[in-house]
Amino acid sequence: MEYSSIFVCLMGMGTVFFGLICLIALTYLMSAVVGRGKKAAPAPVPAAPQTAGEVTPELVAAVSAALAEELGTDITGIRIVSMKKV
Amino acid sequence: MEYSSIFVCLMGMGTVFFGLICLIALTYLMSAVVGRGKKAAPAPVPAAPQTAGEVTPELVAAVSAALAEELGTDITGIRIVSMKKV
Amino acid sequence: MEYSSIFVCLMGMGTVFFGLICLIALTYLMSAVVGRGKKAAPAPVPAAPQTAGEVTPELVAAVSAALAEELGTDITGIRIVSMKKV
Amino acid sequence: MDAIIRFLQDTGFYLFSQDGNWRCLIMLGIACVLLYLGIVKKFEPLLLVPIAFGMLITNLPGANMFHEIFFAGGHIHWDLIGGQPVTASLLADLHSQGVAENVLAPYIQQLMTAAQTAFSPEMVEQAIAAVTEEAGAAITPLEAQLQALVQAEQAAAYYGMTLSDITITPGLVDILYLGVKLGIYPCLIFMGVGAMTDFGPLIANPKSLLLGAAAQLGIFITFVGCRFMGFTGPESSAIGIIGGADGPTAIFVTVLLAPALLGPIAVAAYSYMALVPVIQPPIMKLLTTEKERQIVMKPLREVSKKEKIIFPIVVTIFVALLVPSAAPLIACLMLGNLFKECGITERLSKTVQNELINIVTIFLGVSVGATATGTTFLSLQTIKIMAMGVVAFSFGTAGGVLLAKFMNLFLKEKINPLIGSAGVSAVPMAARVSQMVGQKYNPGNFLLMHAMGPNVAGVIGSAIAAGVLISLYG
Amino acid sequence: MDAIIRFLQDTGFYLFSQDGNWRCLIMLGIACVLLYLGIVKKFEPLLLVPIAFGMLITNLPGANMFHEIFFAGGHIHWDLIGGQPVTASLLADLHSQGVAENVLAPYIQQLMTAAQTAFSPEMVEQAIAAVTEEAGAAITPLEAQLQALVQAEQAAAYYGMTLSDITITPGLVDILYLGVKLGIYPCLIFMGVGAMTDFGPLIANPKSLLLGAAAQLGIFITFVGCRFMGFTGPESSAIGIIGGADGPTAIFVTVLLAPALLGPIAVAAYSYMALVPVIQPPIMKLLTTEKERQIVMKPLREVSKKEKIIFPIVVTIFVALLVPSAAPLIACLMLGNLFKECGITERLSKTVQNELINIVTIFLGVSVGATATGTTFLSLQTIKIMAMGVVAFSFGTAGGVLLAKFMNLFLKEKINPLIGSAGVSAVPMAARVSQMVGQKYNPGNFLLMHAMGPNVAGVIGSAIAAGVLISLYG
Amino acid sequence: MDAIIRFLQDTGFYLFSQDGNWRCLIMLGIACVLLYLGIVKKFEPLLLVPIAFGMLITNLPGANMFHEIFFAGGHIHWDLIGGQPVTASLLADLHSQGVAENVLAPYIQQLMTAAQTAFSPEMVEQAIAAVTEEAGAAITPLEAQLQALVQAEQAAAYYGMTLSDITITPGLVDILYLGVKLGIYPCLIFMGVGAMTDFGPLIANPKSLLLGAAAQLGIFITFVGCRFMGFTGPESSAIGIIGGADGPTAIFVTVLLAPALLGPIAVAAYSYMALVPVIQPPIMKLLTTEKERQIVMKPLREVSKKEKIIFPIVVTIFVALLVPSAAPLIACLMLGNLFKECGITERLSKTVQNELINIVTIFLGVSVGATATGTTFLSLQTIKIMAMGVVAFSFGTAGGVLLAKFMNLFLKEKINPLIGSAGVSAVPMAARVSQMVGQKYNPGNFLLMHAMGPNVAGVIGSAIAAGVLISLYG
Ligand code: NA
Ligand code: NA
Ligand code: NA
Repeated sequence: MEYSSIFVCLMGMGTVFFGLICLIALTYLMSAVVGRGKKAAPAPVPAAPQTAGEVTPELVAAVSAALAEELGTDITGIRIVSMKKV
Repeated sequence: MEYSSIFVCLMGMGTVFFGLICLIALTYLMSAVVGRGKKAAPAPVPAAPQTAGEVTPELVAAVSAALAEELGTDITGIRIVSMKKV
Repeated sequence: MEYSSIFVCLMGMGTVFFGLICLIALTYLMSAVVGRGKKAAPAPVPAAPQTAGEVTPELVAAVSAALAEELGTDITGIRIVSMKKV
Repeated sequence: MDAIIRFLQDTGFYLFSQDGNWRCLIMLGIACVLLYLGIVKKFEPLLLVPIAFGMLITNLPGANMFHEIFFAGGHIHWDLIGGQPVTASLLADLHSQGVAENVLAPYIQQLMTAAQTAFSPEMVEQAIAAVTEEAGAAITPLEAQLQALVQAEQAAAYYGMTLSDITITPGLVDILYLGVKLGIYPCLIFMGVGAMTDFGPLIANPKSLLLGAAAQLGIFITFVGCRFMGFTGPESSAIGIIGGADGPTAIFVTVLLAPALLGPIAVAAYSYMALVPVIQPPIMKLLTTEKERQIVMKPLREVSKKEKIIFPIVVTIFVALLVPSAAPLIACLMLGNLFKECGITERLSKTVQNELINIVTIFLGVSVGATATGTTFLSLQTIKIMAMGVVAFSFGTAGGVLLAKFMNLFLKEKINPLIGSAGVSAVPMAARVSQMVGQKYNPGNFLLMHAMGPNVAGVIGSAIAAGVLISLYG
Repeated sequence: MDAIIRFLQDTGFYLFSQDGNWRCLIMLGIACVLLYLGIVKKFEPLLLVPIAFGMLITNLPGANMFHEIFFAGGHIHWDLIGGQPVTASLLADLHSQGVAENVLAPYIQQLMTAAQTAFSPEMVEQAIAAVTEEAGAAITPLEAQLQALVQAEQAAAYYGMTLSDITITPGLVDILYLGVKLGIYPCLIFMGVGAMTDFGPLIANPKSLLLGAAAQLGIFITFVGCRFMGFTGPESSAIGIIGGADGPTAIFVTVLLAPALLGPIAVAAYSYMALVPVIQPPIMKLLTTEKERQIVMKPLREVSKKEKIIFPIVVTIFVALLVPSAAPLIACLMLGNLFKECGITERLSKTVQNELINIVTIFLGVSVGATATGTTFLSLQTIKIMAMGVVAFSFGTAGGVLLAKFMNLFLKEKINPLIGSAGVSAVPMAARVSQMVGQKYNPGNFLLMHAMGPNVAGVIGSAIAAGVLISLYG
Repeated sequence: MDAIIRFLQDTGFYLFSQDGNWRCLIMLGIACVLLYLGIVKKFEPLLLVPIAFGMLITNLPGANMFHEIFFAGGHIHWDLIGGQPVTASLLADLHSQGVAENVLAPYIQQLMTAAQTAFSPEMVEQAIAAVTEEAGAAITPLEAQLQALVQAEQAAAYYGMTLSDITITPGLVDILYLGVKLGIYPCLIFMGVGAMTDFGPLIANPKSLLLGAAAQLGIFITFVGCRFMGFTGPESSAIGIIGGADGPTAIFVTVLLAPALLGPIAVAAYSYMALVPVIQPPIMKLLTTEKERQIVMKPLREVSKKEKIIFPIVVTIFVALLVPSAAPLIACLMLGNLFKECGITERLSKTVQNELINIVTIFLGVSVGATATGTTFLSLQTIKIMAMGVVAFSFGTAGGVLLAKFMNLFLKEKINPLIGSAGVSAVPMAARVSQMVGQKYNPGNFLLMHAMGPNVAGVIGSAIAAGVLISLYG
């Protein structure tokens, strides 16, 4: 099937805009129905990467797991006495 | 092939019971041959988790991970200062 | 296709030796081009197998890697102040 | 302009308005309810979330992520998956094998259009009329169309033309579904389950196996019930196995015996497994006296490592010999357990109970959910299946409790009959229910470890029951 | 002696000297350059290293790790993969379907030898001559050979012989490529991406979606450009989608619409994604005033867990209904996100964003790279595609920035137009570029979170654009 | 009652009593011995446990988890896997391709029953008699049956009937075996091995490569021995490669050259790899003087990251060009190594050396084990293979040690000949043996790092040897 380039362009951008505008409406609607969170929170959670910087329990867990793995099974015990952010 | 419902029931429950009764016998036999452990140990090992007793690094890791999971991601920090076997 | 055993042997060992001798040359060549590291380092890094027990540098490296991964790339630094075997 | 209309007609919004697609809307609603149950009510979320999502995507008209025709008639049509065209003779063949008309209809329609273009609408009409006339009343319009198409195809072939260039692009779910169809996923999940299971309490107290056997009563009572409700033997078997309270076993059996019921059975199995804490306690209370519920059991002996290693091997050999059809399930369960217990294949055990089972769970869930299309799911059958599911769980529970009471007539060291209910499997939920109910009537009573015995025995029992049913109807 | 010569003729060193294989040398060079870019310059190494390695191994003559004929003519030839012999009639069939001669030639040559042995060289010559004569000038030598072979095969069959016992042992890459061909890998990668994505900033500021839409301009501008350069509609669509800056989307579309261009398009898509910090800043600066770049935006509101859970479901349903062809991509993206957000499928989310995506990335990378054989990659086309890739990224960037400026005409709370460029996706690189450029002109300005909105919106936008193109040309 | 008898006849217990199934009992014993060796004696447990378990389940009569017919005659019969019926003509075809009668017999028997029902027992008898008479003495009873069945099938087809509706439900192992048959698993395992291997010691001391070459002597000596014992060329090659002491290489070669020997060869390869500390030391002591064993070697230079990154690329290109048949193995090994060394694909490296290799190991082990059915495994061949395996390891060890001694004639810095034995690979066991023996004679001597060089060189050497053998006999 042959389409003119203009048609494909308009069709394409049109659908993209139409779709995303509808999604805007749906998102607002969803937030309204669900009940929005507080406005303008002081410290929004950063995006994709998991957070960074602090010595969180996940971090301790990860380090401990790495330790455990590295040391094999026959070792009797290692303890992370302290961990400081520098 | 058509079977009467009664037949299927009897056949099914029969085989299940026969099979598991045989397994009971086999298990007793196995335990007898292998040499049973001590009878009525004071502290039976808990189910799925692997071992128990010492504060191994794996344990610390597991505890920390459990903590992390339990506390969610928005927690600012928890540190296992020390962990004692009691 | 039938080949005489002698032929297969000579062909096989010949190719293996030819191939690996060429690889020796290529390796020397590569090292020369890339610029070799320091000669005769005092403590060569142990090979594949994990080893166990001591707080080796590999262990520290592994732990640090786990840390680095957990903290993301844009963080300036976390240091394991101490790690004790207990 | 034409293209815009065609584009609009391709959208799911337009397709909703098409004949029969209102069902999809209802199915979307059901999928959302299941998501709600899984996420908010925490009904076995690891499986119910993927299943519900699979149900959602399969019911979005036009998305075409699952094509029943690839698996029609019990075969896997590799050639179609590979991109070969759908021919009229294949469709006629499938039709004669009893494949449902709603699966074939869209392709027949497409071929019809192709035939009308290749010859002429009138000629095709005539051919259909001729076929109908010749066959008399004994032929449906669709059959007539199909026969006319086969003739048209042969005629086209005679002139060196091909009538059909209708190919089906396989969707994601089609490929994932292969693992269900070939029975791989349930086995791999069982491998992971095995690596997470401790048979220690069972080895310490082999009598538990009897309770695990009694709890299979639900399966066969349900089977009888289904037969009375008009289901066929294989269908009744698949529905009955819901009472085994083991998801993988239920799916394994259903794929073999009644693939058309896969959607509702999987939903029922996993929903009721999550509802165990609701279904079981009233039955347990009904069948036991307060005194029985307070029975304290002696702590179990410790089980040696050797016993734990030999046990899975013994069970595999014995069960696979007794009921060969159950071999794949039992073998995988026990292989996983062996990885765990033998102590030196730690890394295999870890992978099997984490990454492998997770990956397979997603694939299984999504593709099982995707079989629940509107036409198959929205029927009286589904309601019957949901109803029979409760029956299955209830009788299973009762069976376990009653046998425990019966055993107490003979045993010196009485069994707390509350652990009998754990025999339905639903590991470890049912064992926890025993513990919970027990503690309510005797706060110092710890039944959990004792209930784990019947609990894991129930898995073996269900596998044997599944094997018997497959061997009878497979 | 003979055997040694045959062995030597099997080595890649000898094969390099064969007709046309000098291209392989160049391809090895290109593969090494890509490895250099991936490893040293850190251009999307997770994908570029496997792709480059795939390119390397596919261009080692004689290694035979990828056989285009298994996938020739848009079909998957299961029978050949399973070890059935290549017949002359199959080759003739493929030829008539427009499969490139360089794919078929080696097998024709092998069959020719077989025919010459079975009959005699002279008889085969005669048959070819006869075919050529009959057809006149309208036939290429290869076609004549093919037709003669078909005749020879039929003659052999008549005497109960089989001409061909030429079977192809499938290589590693052939099998891995099945996942590309069937469209599985891009979907699974998107599942992992979804589990790593936070749609929070988008839910907090839904207007970002507009910027994500505008940035798809690059796709369609490029489409037009490619049409002018002589590419077909489907090819232009596949090239245009590079501008979507989403690797999996680009691969998904290309496999469906222009599989022959898979190699160059994948390389272009991932290379330019890595080059986003180079390509975007000049365009961003060109199109904005210094004052605009300094606009500070209000911090985003916090988004509740409920919203985050419902959002992926809403988007899946809506987008899949609007553009059904985009359903697999969107559904997988959102399923992954749902695993992450719903909080109780943590283990699925973890597996999906780690092991599953890693395994699939390796398989995808190696097999996509392996499609880049010398004959397909070393052509003017590839250069055109690389050029159009920059066009796509540039116009995408411009589209986003310009729409942000346009929106500022109406909005009270001005948007910093630098976040518009993030709409091309290339998550999270493009958002970081917005942050970086913004901070350069106003060091206290943190645009990252605001840019994440358009950034993830761009993924949805590209999927919709892809759906439109597939629906038009698929 | 009839049904009960049929059920009992389906049990494995009954089937044991059937003709030839006593072998299964012996095989179960062997499987248990292997499990014992794996679990208690720690013989390469990661592979031996799955292999032994595979052997166990394949020898449970009736479990039907592996069907040789799906892979009969070197083809993968997708249609049968997909559920198409087994026809007499297919069986006749397979028989003429030399597929073993014991593979075909059960299906012939089933078809026989079908034919006797469709026509009459007498007619079938007559047909068989006619076929036998016509052919004279030159036909076995099974061949006569087969030809009669083909005639019956054609006759049935003429009347529009189908004789056969015998379909085979694929078992778990059938599907897992596909990855072995297609050569995927060994490659993926090598990818993981590559990611666990450090080529540093080899780069620091490239002369080690010579020792890795010399240790391949065992392969070819064994090849010659096997030829003398009456094995065919391809079989001898597959057996010889046991001497390479690399499981994946051995399996890769065997699947290509002698799939019927897969079971015994895999068992031999992994058992002897575990026995390296037993086999090697006496040979090492025999061939060296006490003084030689005490030679201290200089510590190796440090190897730069750049060298480690470039090395796998160089080796891949060179080896794949020299011996293209070895390309898949070497390419995967080196790709894994590249993931590890290049430093920015850490997550791929981690997945490849953990989850991916673990999953593949299980699948490979179980399905390789499952090929060891009683009829194939319990034969003189297996004993010969086990015997030749020791020969292979011994001569490999000797080759490495002797070349090291020979090199010492020319080198100023003497090599400790104990590191030569490490050239057989069996990474890292053989290197540890060198270290252990060396330390016994000179407690301050650390040979481990020096032995790692020949050790990893042996992997490359074996791959080249495998390539040569495949190229000659493939
Ligand atoms: Na059960
Ligand atoms: Na995008
Ligand atoms: Na080796």
